[in-house]
Amino acid sequence: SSGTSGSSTSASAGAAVKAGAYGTIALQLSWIKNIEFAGEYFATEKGYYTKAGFKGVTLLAGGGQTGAEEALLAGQALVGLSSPSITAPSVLQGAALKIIASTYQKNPFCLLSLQEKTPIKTLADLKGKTIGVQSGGNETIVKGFLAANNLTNDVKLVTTQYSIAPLEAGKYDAHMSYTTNEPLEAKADGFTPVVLTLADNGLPFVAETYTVTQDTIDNKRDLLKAFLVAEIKGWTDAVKDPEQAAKYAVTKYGKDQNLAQAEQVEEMNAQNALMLTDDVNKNGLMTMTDELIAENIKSLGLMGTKITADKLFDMSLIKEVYKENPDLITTFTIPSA
Amino acid sequence: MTDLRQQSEQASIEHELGDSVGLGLETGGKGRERRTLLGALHGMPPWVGAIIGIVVILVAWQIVSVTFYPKTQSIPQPALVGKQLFYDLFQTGVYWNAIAKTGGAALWGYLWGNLIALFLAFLVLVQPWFEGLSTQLAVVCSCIPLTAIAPIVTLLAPAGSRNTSIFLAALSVIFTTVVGTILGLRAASETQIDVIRAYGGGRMTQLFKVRLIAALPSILAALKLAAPAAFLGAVLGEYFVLGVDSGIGILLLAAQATGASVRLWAIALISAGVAGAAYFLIGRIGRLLTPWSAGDARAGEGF
Amino acid sequence: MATSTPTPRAGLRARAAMNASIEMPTGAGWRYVAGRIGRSLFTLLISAVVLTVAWYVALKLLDANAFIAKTPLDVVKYLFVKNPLMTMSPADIRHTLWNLLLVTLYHAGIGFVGGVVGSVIVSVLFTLIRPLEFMFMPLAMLLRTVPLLAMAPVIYLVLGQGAATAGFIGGVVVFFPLLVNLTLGFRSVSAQSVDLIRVYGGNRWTIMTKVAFPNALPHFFASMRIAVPGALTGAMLYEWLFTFQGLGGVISQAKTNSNYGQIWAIVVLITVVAIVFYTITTFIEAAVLAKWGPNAGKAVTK
Amino acid sequence: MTTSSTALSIATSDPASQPGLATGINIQGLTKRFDLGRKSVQALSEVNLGTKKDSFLSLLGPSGCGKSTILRILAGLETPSTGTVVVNGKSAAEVQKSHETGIAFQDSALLPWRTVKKNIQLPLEVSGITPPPGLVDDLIDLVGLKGFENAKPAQLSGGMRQRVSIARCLAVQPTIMLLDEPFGALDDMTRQRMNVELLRIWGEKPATTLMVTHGIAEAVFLSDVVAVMSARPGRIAEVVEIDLPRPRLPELQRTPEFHAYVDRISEILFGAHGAAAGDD
Amino acid sequence: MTTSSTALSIATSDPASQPGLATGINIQGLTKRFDLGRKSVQALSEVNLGTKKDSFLSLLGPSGCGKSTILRILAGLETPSTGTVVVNGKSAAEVQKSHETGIAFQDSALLPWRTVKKNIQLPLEVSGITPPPGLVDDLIDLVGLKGFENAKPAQLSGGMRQRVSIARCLAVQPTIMLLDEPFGALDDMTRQRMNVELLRIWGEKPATTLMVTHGIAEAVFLSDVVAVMSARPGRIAEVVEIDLPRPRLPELQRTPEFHAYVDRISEILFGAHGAAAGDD
Ligand SMILES: Nc1ncnc2c1ncn2[C@@H]1O[C@H](COP(=O)(O)OP(=O)(O)OP(=O)(O)O)[C@@H](O)[C@H]1O
Ligand SMILES: Nc1ncnc2c1ncn2[C@@H]1O[C@H](COP(=O)(O)OP(=O)(O)OP(=O)(O)O)[C@@H](O)[C@H]1O
Ligand SMILES: Cc1ncc(C[n+]2csc(CCO)c2C)c(N)n1
Ligand SMILES: [Mg+2]
Ligand SMILES: [Mg+2]
Repeated sequence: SSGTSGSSTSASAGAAVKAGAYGTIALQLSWIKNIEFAGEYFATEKGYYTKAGFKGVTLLAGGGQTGAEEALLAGQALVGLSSPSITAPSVLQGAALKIIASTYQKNPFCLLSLQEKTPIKTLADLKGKTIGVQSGGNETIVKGFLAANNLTNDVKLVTTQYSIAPLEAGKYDAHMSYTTNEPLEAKADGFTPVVLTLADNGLPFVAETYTVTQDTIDNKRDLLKAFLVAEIKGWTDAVKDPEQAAKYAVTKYGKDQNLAQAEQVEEMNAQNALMLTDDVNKNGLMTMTDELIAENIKSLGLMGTKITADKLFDMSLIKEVYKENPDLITTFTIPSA
Repeated sequence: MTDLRQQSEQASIEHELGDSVGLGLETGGKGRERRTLLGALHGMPPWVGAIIGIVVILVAWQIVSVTFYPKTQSIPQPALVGKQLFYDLFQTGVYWNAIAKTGGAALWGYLWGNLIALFLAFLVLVQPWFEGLSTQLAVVCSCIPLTAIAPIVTLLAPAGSRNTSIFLAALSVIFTTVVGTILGLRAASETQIDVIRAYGGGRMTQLFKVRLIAALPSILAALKLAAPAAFLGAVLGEYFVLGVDSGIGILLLAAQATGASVRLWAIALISAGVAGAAYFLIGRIGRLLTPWSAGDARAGEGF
Repeated sequence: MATSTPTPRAGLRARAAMNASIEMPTGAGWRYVAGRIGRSLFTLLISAVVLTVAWYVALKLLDANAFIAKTPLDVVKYLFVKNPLMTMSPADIRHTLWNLLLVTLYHAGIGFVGGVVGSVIVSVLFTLIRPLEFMFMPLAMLLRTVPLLAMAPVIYLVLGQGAATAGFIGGVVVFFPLLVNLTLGFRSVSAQSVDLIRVYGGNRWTIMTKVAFPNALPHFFASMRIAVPGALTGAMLYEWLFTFQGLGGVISQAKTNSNYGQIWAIVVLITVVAIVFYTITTFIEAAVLAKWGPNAGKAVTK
Repeated sequence: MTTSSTALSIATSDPASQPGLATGINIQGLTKRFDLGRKSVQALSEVNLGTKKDSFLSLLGPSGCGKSTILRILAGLETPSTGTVVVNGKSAAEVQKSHETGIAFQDSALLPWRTVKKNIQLPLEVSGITPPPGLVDDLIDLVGLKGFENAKPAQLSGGMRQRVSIARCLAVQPTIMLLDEPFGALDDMTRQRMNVELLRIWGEKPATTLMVTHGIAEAVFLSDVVAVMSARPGRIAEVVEIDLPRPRLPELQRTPEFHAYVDRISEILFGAHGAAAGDD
Repeated sequence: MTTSSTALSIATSDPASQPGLATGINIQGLTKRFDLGRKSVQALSEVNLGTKKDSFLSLLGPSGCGKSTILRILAGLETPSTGTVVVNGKSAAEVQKSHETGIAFQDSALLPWRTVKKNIQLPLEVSGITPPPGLVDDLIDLVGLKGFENAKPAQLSGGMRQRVSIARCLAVQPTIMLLDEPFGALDDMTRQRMNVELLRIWGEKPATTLMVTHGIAEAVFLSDVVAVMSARPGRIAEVVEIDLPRPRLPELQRTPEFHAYVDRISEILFGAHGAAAGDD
């Protein structure tokens, strides 16, 4: 029995908290406000944050170039949405950060190619090809992917931006993409997108992870748990109602970007495919199984980040949340890819 | 005694010669007829040239668009972009809001940057020894890697503030204005300064009565250059800020990420339009303020 | 009347006096140049101290997070002291940075040449054929006013990723300020000089070469001052947007790796290099203007 | 139309009806109005003047009467508001193209970055003329600037700069010379010497010459014709032919004929029976 | 030391030993060398000159002999290489500060962005002096530029610009006047009128004056003392006191005494029995 209405179950962790006791905290998003943060919009709109004891949760739009880790360390946000591929190197450099939950069970990365040009359906097709990769984080990821598949010396990487125009113009054969995103664009442009996901081809790792500082875990554990409760409720609503999710994004939170409703719905559906797995249905949204964590550590190793699970992940909070609020576990219909 | 001189004494200018706007318009043989093609070109009014230029650009754009990218709209046809531009501007309020927000940050950056720059330049004037220091500080401002420094500014500012945009806008203008101002403050001729010195005018009097005024054309040219730079700086800043939802940079980011190429071009043009408008506005103001140029009535008019 | 005319006789005005010429070298030439260089080095030193102190104080005052914001001392340590968190030795780090710098300088060189040559040609054309300016100034403006960030994919489509793009990006950064400054310089010729050339049958090109070029020299050098750091900025931008190479490319990499030590080291490196090149430009400027500028020959009064 | 009382044989104040007397300078119905935004200044009102080819004309008149303006129009630097201007049978534009004009402005208009020598060479470079060897050095010598060949204008006194500009005027060995108060900044001695030298050069290779001056004696000493202008808006008050023998030597200036001319012109310029009055 | 043959009563060429005759201008052992990077020019070699306070001194001499240099040093615009300069008991720096100097340069040095009126007001603004009402208009009237109050320098003829600069010089009602060929670009008539006016103003409110000129008659007509300089490197060849009664009217110029002075100075300047020879 999930809180579709969000009103019934009193789900706060353990003892009841006074309204607004946790004050206002800031959540650093990983991107500007679009459908990607539908759960947060629901949590705000339906009052899940307030019910959990917050005066409010400020959603800080992220951008292209400044990371959530930095915002956490600089004290601008208490929780940040990021990815292990970025958090792990920070931890290795001495930042005391931990991942406490993960929205996406699979990373959204894929290599997009075009049926009309040079379709890349299998790993074997990649040999001798050129991939356009955005500089920075994605470069590390692709290199990890190539390493995972022993393709490091068989593929050429060139720098590109998010735009798939160079791909469509045949400047390179494959474009580093989000499954939620660029393939839809290619289709809109009249091409037949061919997708090779990284998660299913040797580089599984999670994304849209909740990152916090060790200090917060140590000193504000209850707050974090209350926060996770609200997030879970929000995302549960969002997953079930892509139309409403998109409406929030288009008309309210992302209204300054002139988003398109249909496009956002489509993205929400694609996003659902990344969030919902059998494990999630069993353990709850945002959880990570030990196997998944191990896979992540292995993938990170391939990306050149040698780190151990206990240094990066701390799933104890979300586990406690579900233990204390078993009714938060919802069984979703898993979309077929 | 009715000699010839006498009349010269009485004669005054027809239509009464007062403050003169637009000096030397009729001088320098500009009106000379030339029957060459170039002569014809020179004869035409500026706005005809501007229109020809715009038409040439639009035609070239259209040709490139339809011959090379007919399908993908990577370089969308001008008409489509125009339509989008019109729609975005007049059917939604989003873009005006974005222009206002980014423009506001740009304006603050422009003000701060130029204040700092003018301060640095005037230090040189007060104490020539400062020139090395001032210009080197300005060089640092111009070449410090933005991708490295901008996130730091973001993190030092309160979340959700536009300080990074303001900062980058300021950084983008400091150097040009410092160089332009220092160049300008040297524009006064020695004899002009001599007049002030001879009457006991100190550095400050020289500055305000001569140097500053003689420097105006150069300073204004720098301020003109700085205007689009500030706007672009503010747009770039929006790629680094946290907790900011609106702005031209945010729109660009969104359009890029969603592959909305027509819209991307429309926003780019809006951005160019705003920056260009700032450029021309400052340029106009400059022309009004300095109808003369570096000490010569006809200078600045070219040849 | 003043014009009453006494007969010229050999008088005070001995021809010898008129033949007296400017006295020649006092042998201070080299000392003068050395003095100038010495003074520049001194200001460089002062600037370095001021900047370092300002950097340090700013970080302390703003209470910046030590993980992200590195102090001058951190940078020195990064470059010279072995860090257990880093796999590379300080010597390797320095070597890597040096090689990256060379790449960036190469890209900056391309952009510099592209921008300077382009703007000189265009400003000359604009000055000689005024209507061209009205026609194409908007286009030139557009280059400067469209966010390069937005147009990067298009630039990639049209120019690819090689030297052409490096030249273009660097060029765009450098081009516009140069264009405006040079055009201003060409325009601010004195009317009398223009008249003079006209009377002798000179055309616009003659005016350009005989008057406008020398007259624009100060503006040209002011533009150079802008172009030199501008080319570096352009190169960094190019590397960031179009390649994984050079200091600009490695910054994104360093950011994903949270390698803030490297980022700050690059900031320092680029800054130092820019100031050095800038200073060299001012030397050349001083030397050329002393010989050719409109103030050429002005007395050095002490 | 103002005419002098004596018949004119090498100049005319009515070139339209006496084209034979306007083979050198030929100014017909010339007016000039300067537009200054909304306002305007009438600098010249109906100037008519002709001289024979290769004659030496001086223009005298009160400050601001438009002397420099006429000279600039002849040089093609200013366009007439109405009227036509022809010199040696050529329009101002043709004159410019033929590289035959020498000009000296009221201010020296030297290029500050060029040395004395290079400044004098400028017209040669512009016209693409290769000067006879030694010409430039001779000119430097002539104006008494030997030793200053490589000095820059900023290193010269006012008079020295003016002398450079005179040398520059002579460098192209012009057939048309336009001189705007060329000797204004010179001391009497130098001025006298320059006058004599100018006459010598002009005698060797005559040129249709217009000189603006405010020295009456100088005008009489040098000229074939002196045109006296009335105050702004300028017009020709009277044209006086100077019928004194050539070559003229300094001694000439002490003859009664010379003085008669000086007195007559002074009278036109300053006298009570304003010739200008008859013009309205 | 060069001395004139007649005894001097208001001027001296040896101010060091005759300080009483140097209460106005007092120039002792003045030399000036211009350094130009590696080269140098000796412009003045040992100038000694003194005049009494409120006397009118004219400086005559060949072009380039250093007249303007002396004037600029007196105005504090150039520093002496050696020697000292005192005017009215004050050093050049003090003179500048006391806002009592009027100066007119060889070129008019107007600020192109200021109107005629504003240019004339400039020294007043600089000195912070509030002029008596009507003063500036009177000055404009004086130099014959009524109607041009609001014209910019570029709209004026050469002579008109020079007249503006003279009006500007008089605006502060100076006690020290430094005039560098102020009437060089003027026609004779205007020049004559300006001379008379200058004398009138100077008579009403005397000022220690140094005028550089190349008009001998002008110098004699205006001055108490005429100092003649020899060619570069400049020094004072002779000091001549002009003992003619004041107020001086134009008629004076037709008296034999006047002509005698003109002749005498001409002789010093151009004559064979070079006084300069005795100087070396
Ligand atoms: N460029 C200009 N713009 C406006 N008015 C001008 C311009 N040039 C000259 N004038 C006006 O035209 C008139 C004649 O000027 P011009 O220079 O020809 O006089 P001039 O006879 O040479 O005088 P001077 O002997 O003082 O040099 C003057 O009243 C002047 O104000
Ligand atoms: N700024 C300067 N730099 C170098 N040399 C200079 C400078 N000013 C003047 N001189 C030199 O000093 C000498 C005297 O110059 P000054 O201007 O005093 O002459 P002047 O007597 O006023 O001549 P004129 O009557 O021609 O104006 C000249 O030989 C000149 O070359
Ligand atoms: C390969 C790749 N594509 C796009 C983005 C940028 N991005 C981040 S979130 C988002 C919108 C998806 O809802 C986009 C486009 C990226 N970082 N990597
Ligand atoms: Mg004139
Ligand atoms: Mg002088």
